[in-house]
Amino acid sequence: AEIKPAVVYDLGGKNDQSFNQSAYAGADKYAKDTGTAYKDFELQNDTQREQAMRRFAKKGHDPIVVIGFSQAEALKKVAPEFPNTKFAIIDMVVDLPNVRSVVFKEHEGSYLVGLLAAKAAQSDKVGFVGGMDIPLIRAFACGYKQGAKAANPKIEVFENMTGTTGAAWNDPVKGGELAKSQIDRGADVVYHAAGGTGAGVLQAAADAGKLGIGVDSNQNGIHPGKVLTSMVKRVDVAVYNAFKDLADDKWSAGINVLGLAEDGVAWADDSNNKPLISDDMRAAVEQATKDIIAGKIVVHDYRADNTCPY
Amino acid sequence: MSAPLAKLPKWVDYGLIPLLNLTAALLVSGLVVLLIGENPLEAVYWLVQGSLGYGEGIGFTLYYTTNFIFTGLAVAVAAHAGLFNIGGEGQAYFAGLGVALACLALDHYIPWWMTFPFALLGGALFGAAWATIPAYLQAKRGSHIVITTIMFNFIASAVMAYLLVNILKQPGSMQPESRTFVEGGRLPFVHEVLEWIGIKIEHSPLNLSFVVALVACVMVWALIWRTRLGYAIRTMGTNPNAAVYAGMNVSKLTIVTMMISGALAGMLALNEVMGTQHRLLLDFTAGYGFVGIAVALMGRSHPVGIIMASILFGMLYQGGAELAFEMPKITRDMIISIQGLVILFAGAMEHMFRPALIKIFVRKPIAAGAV
Amino acid sequence: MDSEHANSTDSPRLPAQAHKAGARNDQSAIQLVGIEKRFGQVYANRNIDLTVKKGSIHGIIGENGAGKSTLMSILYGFYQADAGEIYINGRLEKISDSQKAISIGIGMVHQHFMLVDNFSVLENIVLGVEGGRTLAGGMSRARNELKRLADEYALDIDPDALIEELPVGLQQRVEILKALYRGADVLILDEPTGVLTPAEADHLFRILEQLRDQGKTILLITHKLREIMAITDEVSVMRRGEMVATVQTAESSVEELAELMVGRHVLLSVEKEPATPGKEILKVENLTVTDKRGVTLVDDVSFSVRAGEIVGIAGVSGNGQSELMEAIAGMIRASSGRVLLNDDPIGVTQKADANELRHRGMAHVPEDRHRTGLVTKFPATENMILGYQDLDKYGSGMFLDLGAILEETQTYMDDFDVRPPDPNLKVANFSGGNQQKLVLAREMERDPDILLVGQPTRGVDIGAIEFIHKRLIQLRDAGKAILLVSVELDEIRSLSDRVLVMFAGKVVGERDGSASEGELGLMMAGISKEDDKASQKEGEPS
Amino acid sequence: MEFLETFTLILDSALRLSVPLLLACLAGLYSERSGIFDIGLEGKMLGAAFAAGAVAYITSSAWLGLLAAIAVSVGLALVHGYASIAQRGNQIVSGVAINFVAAGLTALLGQAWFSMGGKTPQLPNEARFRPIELPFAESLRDVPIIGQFYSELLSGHSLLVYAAIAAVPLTWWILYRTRFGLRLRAVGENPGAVDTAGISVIALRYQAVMITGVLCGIAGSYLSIAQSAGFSKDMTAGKGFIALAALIFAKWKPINALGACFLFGFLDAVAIRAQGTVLPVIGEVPVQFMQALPYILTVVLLAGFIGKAIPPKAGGVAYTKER
Ligand SMILES: Nc1ncnc2c1ncn2[C@@H]1O[C@H](COP(=O)(O)OP(=O)(O)OP(=O)(O)O)[C@@H](O)[C@H]1O
Ligand SMILES: Nc1ncnc2c1ncn2[C@@H]1O[C@H](COP(=O)(O)OP(=O)(O)OP(=O)(O)O)[C@@H](O)[C@H]1O
Ligand SMILES: [Mg+2]
Ligand SMILES: [Mg+2]
Repeated sequence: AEIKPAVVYDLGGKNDQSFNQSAYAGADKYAKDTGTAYKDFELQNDTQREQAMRRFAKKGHDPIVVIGFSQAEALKKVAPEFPNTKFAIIDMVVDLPNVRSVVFKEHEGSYLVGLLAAKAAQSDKVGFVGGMDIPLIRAFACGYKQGAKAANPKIEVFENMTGTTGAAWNDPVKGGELAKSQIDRGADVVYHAAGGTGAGVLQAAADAGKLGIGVDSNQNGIHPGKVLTSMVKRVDVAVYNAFKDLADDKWSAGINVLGLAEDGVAWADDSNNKPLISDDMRAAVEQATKDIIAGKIVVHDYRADNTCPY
Repeated sequence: MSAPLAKLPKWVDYGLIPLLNLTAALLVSGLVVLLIGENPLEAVYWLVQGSLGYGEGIGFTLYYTTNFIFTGLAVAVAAHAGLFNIGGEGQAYFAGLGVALACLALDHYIPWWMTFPFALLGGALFGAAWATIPAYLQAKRGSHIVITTIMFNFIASAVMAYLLVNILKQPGSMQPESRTFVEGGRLPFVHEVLEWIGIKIEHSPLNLSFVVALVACVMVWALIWRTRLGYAIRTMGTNPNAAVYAGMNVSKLTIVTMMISGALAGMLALNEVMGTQHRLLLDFTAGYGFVGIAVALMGRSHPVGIIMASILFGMLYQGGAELAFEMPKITRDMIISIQGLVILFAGAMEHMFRPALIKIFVRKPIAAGAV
Repeated sequence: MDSEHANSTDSPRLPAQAHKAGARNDQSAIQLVGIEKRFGQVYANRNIDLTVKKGSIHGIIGENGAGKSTLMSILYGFYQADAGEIYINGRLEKISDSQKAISIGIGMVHQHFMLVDNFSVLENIVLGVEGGRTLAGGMSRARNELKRLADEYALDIDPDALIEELPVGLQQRVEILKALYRGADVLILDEPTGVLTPAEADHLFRILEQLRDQGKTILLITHKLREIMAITDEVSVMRRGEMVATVQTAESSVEELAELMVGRHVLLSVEKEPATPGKEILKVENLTVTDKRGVTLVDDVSFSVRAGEIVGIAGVSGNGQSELMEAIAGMIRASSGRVLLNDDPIGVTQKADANELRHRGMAHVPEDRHRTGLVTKFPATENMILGYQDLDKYGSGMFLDLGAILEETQTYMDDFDVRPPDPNLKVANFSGGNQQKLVLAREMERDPDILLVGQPTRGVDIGAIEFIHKRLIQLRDAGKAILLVSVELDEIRSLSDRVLVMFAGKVVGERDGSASEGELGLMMAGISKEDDKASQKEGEPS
Repeated sequence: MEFLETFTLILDSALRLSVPLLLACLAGLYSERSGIFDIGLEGKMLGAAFAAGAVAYITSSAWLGLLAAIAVSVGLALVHGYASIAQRGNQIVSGVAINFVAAGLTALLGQAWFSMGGKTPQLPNEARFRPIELPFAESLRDVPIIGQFYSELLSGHSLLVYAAIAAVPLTWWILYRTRFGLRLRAVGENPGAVDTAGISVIALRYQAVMITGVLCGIAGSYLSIAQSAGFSKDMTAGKGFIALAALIFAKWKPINALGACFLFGFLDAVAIRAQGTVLPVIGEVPVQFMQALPYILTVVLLAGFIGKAIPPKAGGVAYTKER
């Protein structure tokens, strides 16, 4: 059927080279594949969330995909007002009959890049720089640590969060300082889950001749040869599928959990990082993928109990 | 004052000059729109259409207006006393704590209209408290109030972040915000109120604090022009020597005025926290405190002028959001620039057009020095 | 010590000039012709002609606001005259800015020192004549030059001292050195002794005489007749923007100058009955006021004012009258002493609450209505309650009763014949005389036990003066006490039942209202009569 | 040894973090010393950072980026100058206005030109000021103590860092050893003295304001094309105000400014490194406290509890010949 989709990005904007950009890529791909036009909106402040959703709904847009956990409050208000409109939210669960909630097993993907990091590091030390200190980002960190320890039990993982407020997503200078500090302490690989702040992390790693690990989108190409890999979160797939499911009359509400098994998370493997991934590493990461999918390895989700045993 | 002292007709002083200053600001903004390759007239169309063209738009415009009335009044009251309160942002932020504490404590037990006076008081007290310290330092220790209020904006932001992250945050929540208030901690929206009496209008965040804002205007007007305190405030702001001569306690006046100013700024929290967001969240002040400076300058520190300037800025904010939908290249940052330009032309360069106007409207200059 | 010596200086930009020994010639150093300067509609200077002889000390006197400073600022290029010509050494000069004035050899010591407080003496001296992009060279040159000037004119000073740490007298010395360093040939001093102790003033005069003897021309502006008599060769008198006379000092007298300066020829006689003084309303005991720098402005003053009498305080302005009034009125803090109002002390040393004093029956007409007594941007109504804003009749609780205020303002304005009789008119739009009537109405209609009144008729036309004087007498006859401060001798004499004369912060004598102008004038100038032993002791420090 | 190394690294980080503060602080020093208050340092820095990021990206030249940054910043400074000097407007209001205009325009133009949410694209290395290895840094690295100090702390910063540090003695020299400096200090204290000495108050103040523009331009460039590899929205994040606080803290003196800025940079660096560290007795110091510390210290100073900060006497008021 004909659909009239719309996307509301989070504050980072659709060109954040990360999370939102991934959503944008999905919408764009759908538009190119099917010739369907879509509308999107970049927020400038919190009150606009509701406004944008309501506005799109009123104008008859369907489905409306909202990106980011911060949209939850607004969506909880707007979705009931438009029971016939289909909404999807990424990264958060909103339990309403016309809302599809898509969440990812970031810990699984982080496990894989942690494993790669530990194998690539010569110093037995790796680092992690998070954005805002929230359970979601802790889950990234915890999976990463578990993966790294699995590859090298002696490894030391430095972990820093950029801040406690939204500004932490957009502070490349501080990200760079944190990464530098970890590198100065001996870290050979630094993984970031910090949105715009990550640009500073990857830059610092590249400047120091060390390796960075990107997040959300495939960031391998930002500093080719200096980014070990990226923990790709297939937000694009989630957005694409939301559009496609409605068009194909296969829409379902409820919670979609996308992990390794569902291809929802992955490690980025492309020509930019080919030389960095040895055969041994490749074999290990592929084995780990299989084991996780098979349930042989259980990656701990920080959000389940708010603790990280690693 | 540095203004040339020649007297202009009242309508020129209070009507034409602000209008010219505003026009200058808008013209420069138009140039910026041209610079990014869009049509300024189309932008104006969407601005007006988006802010006044339909019910929800009007609701949003008035919701923003509410914020600006409060912060504009805050700057204006201080200005009448010759004080520049640049700390409305921090005072409002801290006042959010007062409003939220009242709502969090009471919302489960009593209806909103019983919570309301406590929230109002909480906001006013916390806002006033945050203004009191710079006021005290100015009055008693001679610290420049502009600098201290700037510093207090930053300190407020750190304090609030600490409280939200470490104390008020819901365990396990992603966002550093308080829990969402239930009915007993929410001011009704205007569309809800009208629904009770059978009128249906479109939804918007416009809530009862708009009425509070209008009442505040009347109260500020009465305070400034009808009370002994207001008289003393104006005397101090116009001629401090005369205030000393008249036996007014200048230190005390400074502190009291700043407390009133801070309390008014604190009402912003009523609109945002209890009226719209129904929870205390980071940075809910979103720069509205600073817009108050522009509003007070444009409105010449008079409540009527402030209401008009607030509506204008409300239109800019709402229309600007609409503009961003329709002309994606013109993001809402455009509005920030326009704001800056208005402050520049209506504030810092307010006398730019005076010499020319004097030539036009005053044939022979009347001397100021009535000896 | 003659002109050759002066010419041999190699200070910057010294114009080469020949002076005859003794430096008394008829050639003029400065000639002003038809100078006019208006600020708005106020003529600060009107058709001024002035000739100053080379190598002389020329005094200019005049009451406050007479236009002296303005005229000197024009000569120094700080202001531009609206009309008129300036000749320096016979040559027509257009003095477009101070740089130009300096370059033709004019130096000025301003009434308010133009020194940078946190700079050293040396830095102040070289400011503007640094002699190069960096300072080192110019500074050492200035240091040497300073030493030479110090030797030559006995102007010793530590070049590295900070200005703010120097006493005023030395600060002034820096100003003089600044001018000399720039090669000044004509030195203008604007009220140089206003801030000096008598000993410092004497020292200054010796320096000035020495400078004159070396061929410099000196223009000395002052209020103080004694100084004029002591040091000048010629005196010009200004009044209300105009130059009223120029006389040879030796051929004039203090009396004549006093009259030229303050006196109006139309003597306004006020009809009044002899006073019938009643009980003591105000008693001032040993009141002393010291300013921030520790200079004593009011020095151990004691007197009293009784019901039904007017006590006038005469004196050249700047002799402590203003501070005396402000201290009694609770506006500034006294450092010691006591003031009793109706036998109850008021806390003058704690800076009494002006409001409370009003409630206790003291009304105050301040000297400067614009600076203090009025809020000119407010309408008449709001000015009518200034200081009385808390009275019950002007409102209930926290609110003002605008109706009552309007009504009362209307009554007061009618009573005092304020024109236009529009209570809602902004005070700025009334003429000066009518503004003054507003202040007087506010203070007099309150039925005070005592009225402090400063300069009641400053800048007010003759009709209004008469009116104001009449009202003051009426108030006295109604049994009220009045303390009057005025620099107008006529006014003091025609109103007062008793006259106190202040000089250098002290009350140097008391006369009754019939004292002659000459006698008072002498006292005001700090010259006491032989028989006035008591006051002489107080008045003459040396 | 371990401690020394950590300490050196913290100092190194503090140095990098204090450089933009230092440049902005010195910028403010020139303006305020001339009697023009400037709370628009933030806006000028932000405008400059954007110009540097955008032009460096387009031209692939760091130097052109720097030049553009200076041009934009001087332009904004002249607006402030025109409002405060010629129009005799309120200097605070003018500064506020400039902060708004810069915040709005940089984000707006950034989005319009690069469509990256107000960011400029990531810069290639040749468009940035890259770290410079001082001579012998490598070979001296292993010399105990001095090697650490020289190779880690002193070496390996971008040109702008060295420029900022050099600006301190240079400013000191200008202020206290040149004619311009003498006049500058004088005009901020008593413009009447300058005017009666026959020097143009207006010209002096414009010159001062322009120097402020130049230094803010360098500060902004440092943020976007040296410290980071591109501009991002609201990149200054209050640094202009911290610089202002530092200026007050430094009592408007250049050498003190170095100290104050380094102190504030050091606090920041410690806050970054010591994240989550539990101190004995005090417990964990909240990061927010560390962030607010510069402002708190400044208020305490202003209140006269530690020393007294006396601003240039003529600051904040336009000069009028008429009384
Ligand atoms: N600044 C002003 N603005 C407007 N009108 C003014 C101003 N100053 C004076 N006027 C008007 O001009 C008239 C003349 O004022 P001016 O002070 O010259 O009068 P005057 O002749 O000196 O009167 P008086 O003798 O009472 O002092 C006044 O009636 C007043 O209304
Ligand atoms: N810049 C100015 N603007 C407006 N009016 C001025 C200005 N300067 C002086 N006047 C007015 O010009 C007149 C002459 O002032 P001036 O300062 O020359 O008097 P003065 O004789 O030096 O008085 P004083 O003895 O008090 O120093 C006064 O009425 C004064 O108010
Ligand atoms: Mg008159
Ligand atoms: Mg004078």
